[in-house]
Amino acid sequence: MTLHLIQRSPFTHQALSNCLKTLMPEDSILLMEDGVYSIQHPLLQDILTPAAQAKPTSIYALIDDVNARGLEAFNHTPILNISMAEFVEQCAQHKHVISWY
Amino acid sequence: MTLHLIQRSPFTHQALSNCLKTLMPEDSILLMEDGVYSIQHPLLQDILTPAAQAKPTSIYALIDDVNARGLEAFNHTPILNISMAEFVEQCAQHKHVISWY
Amino acid sequence: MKKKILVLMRQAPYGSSLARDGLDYILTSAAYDQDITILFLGDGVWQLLKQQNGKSIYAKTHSASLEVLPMYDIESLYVLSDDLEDRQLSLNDLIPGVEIIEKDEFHQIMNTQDSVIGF
Amino acid sequence: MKKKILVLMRQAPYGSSLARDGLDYILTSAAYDQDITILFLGDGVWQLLKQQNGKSIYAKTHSASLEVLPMYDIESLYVLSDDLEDRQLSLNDLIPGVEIIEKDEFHQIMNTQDSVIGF
Amino acid sequence: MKFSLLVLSSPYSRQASESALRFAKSCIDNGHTLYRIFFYQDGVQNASQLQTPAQDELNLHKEWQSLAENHDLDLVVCIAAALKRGVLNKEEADRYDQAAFNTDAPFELSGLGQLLDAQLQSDRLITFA
Amino acid sequence: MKFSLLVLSSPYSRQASESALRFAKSCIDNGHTLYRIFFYQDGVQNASQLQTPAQDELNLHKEWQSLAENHDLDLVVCIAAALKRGVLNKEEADRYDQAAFNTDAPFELSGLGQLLDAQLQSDRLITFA
Repeated sequence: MTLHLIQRSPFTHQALSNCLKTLMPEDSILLMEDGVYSIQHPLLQDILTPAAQAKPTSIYALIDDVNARGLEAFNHTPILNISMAEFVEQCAQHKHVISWY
Repeated sequence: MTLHLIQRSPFTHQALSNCLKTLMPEDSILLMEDGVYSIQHPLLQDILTPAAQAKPTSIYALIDDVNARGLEAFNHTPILNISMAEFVEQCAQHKHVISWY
Repeated sequence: MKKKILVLMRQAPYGSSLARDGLDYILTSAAYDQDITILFLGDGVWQLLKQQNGKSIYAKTHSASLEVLPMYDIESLYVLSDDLEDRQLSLNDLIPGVEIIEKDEFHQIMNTQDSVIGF
Repeated sequence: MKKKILVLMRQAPYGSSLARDGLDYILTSAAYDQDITILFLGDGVWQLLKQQNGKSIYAKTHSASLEVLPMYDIESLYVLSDDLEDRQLSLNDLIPGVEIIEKDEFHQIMNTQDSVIGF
Repeated sequence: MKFSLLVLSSPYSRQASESALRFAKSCIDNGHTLYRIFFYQDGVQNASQLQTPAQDELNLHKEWQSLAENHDLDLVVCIAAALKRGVLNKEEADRYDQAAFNTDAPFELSGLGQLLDAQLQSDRLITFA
Repeated sequence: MKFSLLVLSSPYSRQASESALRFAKSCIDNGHTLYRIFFYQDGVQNASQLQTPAQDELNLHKEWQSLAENHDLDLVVCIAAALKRGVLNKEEADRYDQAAFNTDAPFELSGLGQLLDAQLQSDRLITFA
């Protein structure tokens, strides 16, 4: 229902942590700007384990931000690299969009 | 030898956490701006226990920032509330001053 | 057009202007007769602390500014119990009119909103 | 006047300009013939990651900018092993010329500095 | 679909303004409508026409300006946030007796009601901070 | 003792500029020397004379200006950081063909060498971010 935009590094800011505290089952997460460093953070990795939830949260990463930072080789399924156009579409497909910074 | 200025809330930023990772035995910590919220954070409280270290780290809080935020009643020994003039003196008395933000 | 708007207030006051900026948005929206609910989330709960006094740091006292909210018919002020506990706070430490909720109650609130904005 | 200066580089590149601003300070100080040591601390270690390419986000590639450091005789680039471990990184993931140190080695470095500045 | 954007950070200091610009271009390229771009807090600095970046750097003011002119965009700057931060158009500079101004059309100074309006009139409001 | 200050955040958005101002006043009151105040990153916005805050708000530009004039302070703004963010004096506005300028003495635009010099000449450099 809600698309959460993570705009800060989880190693420096609590943006991801605060987002996860209120995450609802149908929500999705999009990593952008320094938020893409989340792919190396245990908080995000924990919610990716199949046991973590019945319906897994969809997690996207903005590919331009991933590539700029040299994280291409680190990203892995089920985190989906998406383009800016797909980011726009994801915003359109979710009822609410919340930025975390 | 070093005075560490904590300028961010430890509930939002890793400024305090990063500072503590490199803290040396003779160092002091000064809480200022949103850093004064550290007095309610376990990371700071942990280093205040007598068992935590042989020579306890001196911890100061800028009283104007404490009072502005309504934290007067929360502050407790051994955290010492100090004035701006005493802040200046502490900077003078430490060889290095590092800001964490 | 009256909509149900949830405002997430996530910043501590004074250190950054965002707490004040969020409040200005809220007061404007209330003046235009919107149905506002506020969740003070994370460090946003510090905005609600009693005994604030911004004078010593050249600032307006934020908690005093929040006291006008009932005059704008904004009476839905929430905090999550986890956020209070993390900060070793209780309801007594906060200005009056705030309600503590759990995560599932937050989800019920979210589901009824037309729009959400975060500061 | 030549001094031993330790620069703490603590910010990830691209999201904020501070990584770039810190580097500009370093290059200026080196041009004035100061003895510079750099510790990439916390999210600062991301500055050292290989394979960066800022083009897609209108930015200069930060790791490429760091490659000029040896030309300025800056060869003391350090990271703390804990910071790498926290980010699941190894020395192979970083550009060449970086040395991993432990906390006590950092303390030895600190003790020899005339001045410390952090970005 | 109708989008509005809220920009909160100053250009050249954080990536947010550039992300918002790229998002705006992508909205247009993909056939969506941009109802308004609202600049608030440090985001108001996007409107300064005195920005003088190096040759090889993006000029955010010029980018917004040309995007607005090519696609008839509504760029609104929060007037209270702008005034205190020194972002003024001619009208405000005259009103407050300032010797110069540093913003002009297509950027328009207006109140927070324009942010609320954008939220009410658009399907989505996306924040870049 | 000789102090210098480094200010990195924009006024009205973060508390850093006000903290630096209060620290500077306290230095002077307590008989210390302020060698230089250096404005970098978003801190360069402290130098904008177009700041027009509300009546009951502090005007940071005016505060720095009057402190500098009363105590002969050296206020230096990083020129590269200032230009891209739209903080220009008359000389730079002319050089880059900009229609207006928004800073003037006692603020001086200069290079990062002035930050290094402050660090070398002072006993302490204190950063406000």
